[in-house]
Amino acid sequence: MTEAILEVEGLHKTFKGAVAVADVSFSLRPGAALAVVGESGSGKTTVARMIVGLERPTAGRITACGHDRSHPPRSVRERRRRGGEIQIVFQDPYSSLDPRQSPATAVDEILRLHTRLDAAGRRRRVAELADLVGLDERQMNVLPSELSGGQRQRVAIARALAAEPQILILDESVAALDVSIQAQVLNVLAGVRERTGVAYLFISHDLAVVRQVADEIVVMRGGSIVERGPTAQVLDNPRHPYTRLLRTSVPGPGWRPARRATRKETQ
Amino acid sequence: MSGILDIDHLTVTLAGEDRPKPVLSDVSMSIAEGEAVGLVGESGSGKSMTVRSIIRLLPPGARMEGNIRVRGVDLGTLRGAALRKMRAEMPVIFQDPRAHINPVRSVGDFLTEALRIHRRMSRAAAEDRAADVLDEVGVSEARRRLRQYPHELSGGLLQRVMIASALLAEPRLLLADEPTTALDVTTQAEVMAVMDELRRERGLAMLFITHDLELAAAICDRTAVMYAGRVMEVRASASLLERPLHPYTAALATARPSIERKVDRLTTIPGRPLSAFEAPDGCAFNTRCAHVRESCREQRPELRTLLDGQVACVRVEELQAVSHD
Amino acid sequence: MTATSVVRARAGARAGRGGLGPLGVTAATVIAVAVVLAAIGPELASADPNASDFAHAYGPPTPGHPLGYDSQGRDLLARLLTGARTSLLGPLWVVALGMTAGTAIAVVAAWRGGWLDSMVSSVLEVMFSFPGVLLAMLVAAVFGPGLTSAVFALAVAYIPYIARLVRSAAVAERHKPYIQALEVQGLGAFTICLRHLVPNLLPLLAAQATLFFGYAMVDLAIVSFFGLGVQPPDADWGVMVASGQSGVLQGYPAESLLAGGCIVLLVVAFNVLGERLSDGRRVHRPWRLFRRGGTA
Amino acid sequence: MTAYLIRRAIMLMVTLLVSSFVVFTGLSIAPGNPLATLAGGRSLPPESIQVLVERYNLDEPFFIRYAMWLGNAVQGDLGLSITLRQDVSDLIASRAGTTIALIIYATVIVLVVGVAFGLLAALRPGLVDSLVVIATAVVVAVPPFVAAIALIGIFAVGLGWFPALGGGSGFWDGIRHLTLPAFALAAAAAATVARVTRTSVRRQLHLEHVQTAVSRGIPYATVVRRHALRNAAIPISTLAGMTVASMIALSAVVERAFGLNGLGAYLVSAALSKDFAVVQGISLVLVTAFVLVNTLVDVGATMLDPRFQLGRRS
Repeated sequence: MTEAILEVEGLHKTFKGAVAVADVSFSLRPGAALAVVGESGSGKTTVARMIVGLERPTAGRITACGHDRSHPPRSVRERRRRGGEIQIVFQDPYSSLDPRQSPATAVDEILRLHTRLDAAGRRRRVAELADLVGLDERQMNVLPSELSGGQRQRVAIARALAAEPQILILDESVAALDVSIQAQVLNVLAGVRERTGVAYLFISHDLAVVRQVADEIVVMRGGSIVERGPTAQVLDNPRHPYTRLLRTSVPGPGWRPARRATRKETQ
Repeated sequence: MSGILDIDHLTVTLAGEDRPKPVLSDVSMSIAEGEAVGLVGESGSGKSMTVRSIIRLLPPGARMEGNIRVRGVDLGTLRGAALRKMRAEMPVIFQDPRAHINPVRSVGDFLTEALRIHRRMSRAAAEDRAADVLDEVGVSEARRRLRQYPHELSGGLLQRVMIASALLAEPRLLLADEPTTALDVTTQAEVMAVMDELRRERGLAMLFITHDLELAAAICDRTAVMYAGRVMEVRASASLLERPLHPYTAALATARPSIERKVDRLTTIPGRPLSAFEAPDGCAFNTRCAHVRESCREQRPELRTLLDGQVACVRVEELQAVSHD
Repeated sequence: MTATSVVRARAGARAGRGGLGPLGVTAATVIAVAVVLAAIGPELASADPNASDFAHAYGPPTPGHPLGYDSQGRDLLARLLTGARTSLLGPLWVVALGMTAGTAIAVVAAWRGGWLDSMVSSVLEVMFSFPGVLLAMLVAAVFGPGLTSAVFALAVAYIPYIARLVRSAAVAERHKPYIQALEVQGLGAFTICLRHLVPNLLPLLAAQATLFFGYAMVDLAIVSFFGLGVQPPDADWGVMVASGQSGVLQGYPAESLLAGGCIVLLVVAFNVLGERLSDGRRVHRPWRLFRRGGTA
Repeated sequence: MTAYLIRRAIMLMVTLLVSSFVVFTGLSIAPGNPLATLAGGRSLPPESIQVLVERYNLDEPFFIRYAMWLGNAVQGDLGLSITLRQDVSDLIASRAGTTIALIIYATVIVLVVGVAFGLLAALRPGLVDSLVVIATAVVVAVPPFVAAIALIGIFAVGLGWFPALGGGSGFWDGIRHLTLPAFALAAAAAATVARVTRTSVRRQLHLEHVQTAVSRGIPYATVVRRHALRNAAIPISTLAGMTVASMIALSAVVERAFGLNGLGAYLVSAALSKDFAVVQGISLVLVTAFVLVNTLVDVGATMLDPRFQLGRRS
């Protein structure tokens, strides 16, 4: 078994006394795809934000590519190095891009930061990345307002990959897309992983999408992990009652919504 | 044939920036008493506009052609009090209850307003009714809820309040516009269960709008698929999912990943969903269809009766023959 | 490359279209004309704005003096044109100082958040307790009347208003994914603010600056009307309204009316333009669909 | 709710304390020694100097002086006017009535006229709306002193309906004398309130919850009254309150233009004649009034909104 590329141990986060994440631990191997599954309030997004450094853990340790990142970076160099290790793609394609910047310029800006390529080299790399996520030259050179949600999300993926990260966090990255667009982006993600060997940490509430993307799953509820294991095993034979509930709540052929008389929702 | 709701050749055009913008193009469908019909489509397909046309809640400057009849009454002829009465009998359950319920009035006020105005019920009597229905939709401590304000309730609870307010109107037809899209999947299952159960108990007809083909198929008798402001296919739900006839329906069904198994690559539809105003000549789907022929670009296919429903595709028979070989 | 620039140009044209509208363009034209007149006007006027000739007191228009004379027999046109310069330069300084300081404070507070943000908010809250005109009077009392003290006083008094507006926009922008993506990439805070955050606030800043220019014009004119701002005999529209008041009572309203009319016209123009600019900021988005679930 | 009120009360006290400090410090940072500043550059006889030194504790350190000044101010002793040799408090008391009457009169105009025209424009799209929008766009830009001059020119000099200057005597005569000043003061503020009323009501009418009510078959008039107006009342009252508060400082403008014997006019002449004790005293009174009105309005608007437990709206 290879060494983990991302290691999360005993992660805690409280917001003004309210526990958002409690004792979360997991690890991600190079090139693997791990899904963090949960509903709103499960703490899955907070975990992602702590890993990329947008939120400070109350307690616990995060190690990525052999470097600790539980604390804010101490230098400009360290901050940039972290950028080269983990990148993130967010949910909302409409606010994920600077509205004043064309995709090509946005990717170019990242290349300037992380590589020593000259102008011609950067142009080549921008074209490569565009090809990787399936965008043409015209689309790379218009303003984001001219692009559809799916196209913007591809730009966000290309921009994240420009730093050549080892880990890509996808925080509900396909949740806001139409079904036909979602399928395109999921295929792009599959292709990217095959061609670059980047590892995915896939944050999602959608079990069907998770089945398509991830090798392994951790299921979160109320800030803690309730079940973990290989995707097929967890989805086909869920052990925890909550995972079973999630599984049976998904509409499908022969699905009949059932009223659970035992649990009336209370505020 | 006259059902509880009949939509005939409905075309809706909004006032655009430089020119009028069609959003619905020749939509026809009908719902029988007690029947649930799903309306499925991606963004811009016109499914919400269909609901808005039914309750005549279109943006200013919108033009409507064709007609909509509710139990035989042409809605276009209704004005003033008669229109209000008809609206009161066709409540809409909207997607985002937090935006659709007045934040500065109490839940009780929201629930009893229509009763007090339309039925001239006293506040106390209306509150009794409201509390009963809240209890029915599975909201605990109904009396206390009536005194609370929308911001004090979770999204799932608030959507139940919305459903309760719809049921209080004692309608024959429910209009539901993506009622569970903003909810968590487990909450969705519960809210759907409540809606489904109460609808069947009371024998209500329902027009159910969603982007989720499987959800629609699971709870509706028939399902209609819309694309670019047109109806592409209307079929009995089970057979629509099992054997979609229209290439768009088929593509939509396979584009969605399955919870049962992983595939190497999903079958995708190239391009993005088009809105009615961007639709090409001929079949609206012809720019994305894998089976497109010259004839698809020339003439718009009519909705034809076939098997257990209707389809708008000229190549259905050929394609079915191929897939069965 | 050419293909790219063509596409860019088209994108730019689209962004520009539907921007100001005929009213906005009219307002912008009025302002442009006023600016040009303020710049070259005093040279255009044939008469000396401060030369008085009591023989012409309240005199009607004569050839070469198309607007007539004031109570001291000074040429009204010359005084209006000279007054345009102080009346426009004063607000310009107020807006420049107030916007710069207010924006800087707001962006820093929004970016850092936490205790710094709450402290800045509290300080701004206290600063709200001084109406601009009152502060200007206080400053004039202490440092003596004059345009400079009035400009500084008003700039300071506007800071809380500007900073509060900009702060809420900056906070919203700061939490948008594109800014956070840049943070994750490892870009420095200063670079992100300078290259991304502030440029994206520019439409809002431009609209606010335009609106505040109008307010500053009125407030400075008030201070001058009190005799605490621009000092006579220097021409200024506020001063002219005040000095014309006795004329109004005697049935010679020309001076007050003309100066007041200039103020109103320009303030209307600045208000209209400012409103048009902030309307254009509303980004029209195709409807967004958020699936169930969402973020934790 | 109690916690909120306590927080607002503390905030109010802090704000008043800081503003009093600013008002007091203004005097001390003035060039030259405090005595010269107080004297406003006049040469005073030794006995007057002695009075000033005692009255203002000029031989004490700065903070002690501030504390004593504030202590006296709280007890109603605001010092001595150099020019009139009278207690500032007495001077203020004798002039406050005019200013208060003027502001109340103007407030009534702002609320009645502003809200009425705003509602009219919001509920009658088309010609009526356009007329109100154009008229308010112009009136909003009319500074109170220009409005004052215009009103004097038309209604006093031209038509002779109202007196141009002075305060009048007796209640009805006083009202007559205050009418033009009140309208001059209220004009721009009323236009502002009308515009805000219009946009707030319009915005509410386009909101989803209003559409729900319409889709439920509620009569339009009821929808407007129970939903649009009720919800718009929150932003309207906040802004109307702020506008009324801003008239406190602007009252000086119309008082001066109409030769009214009020606080503001006196503040201006005191500032011009460097009568510092008066400037300090009136500034303190006006700032306190401004802060109080703003706080009351803010608290009131918050109470109107049942969501206020969620914290301050931005």
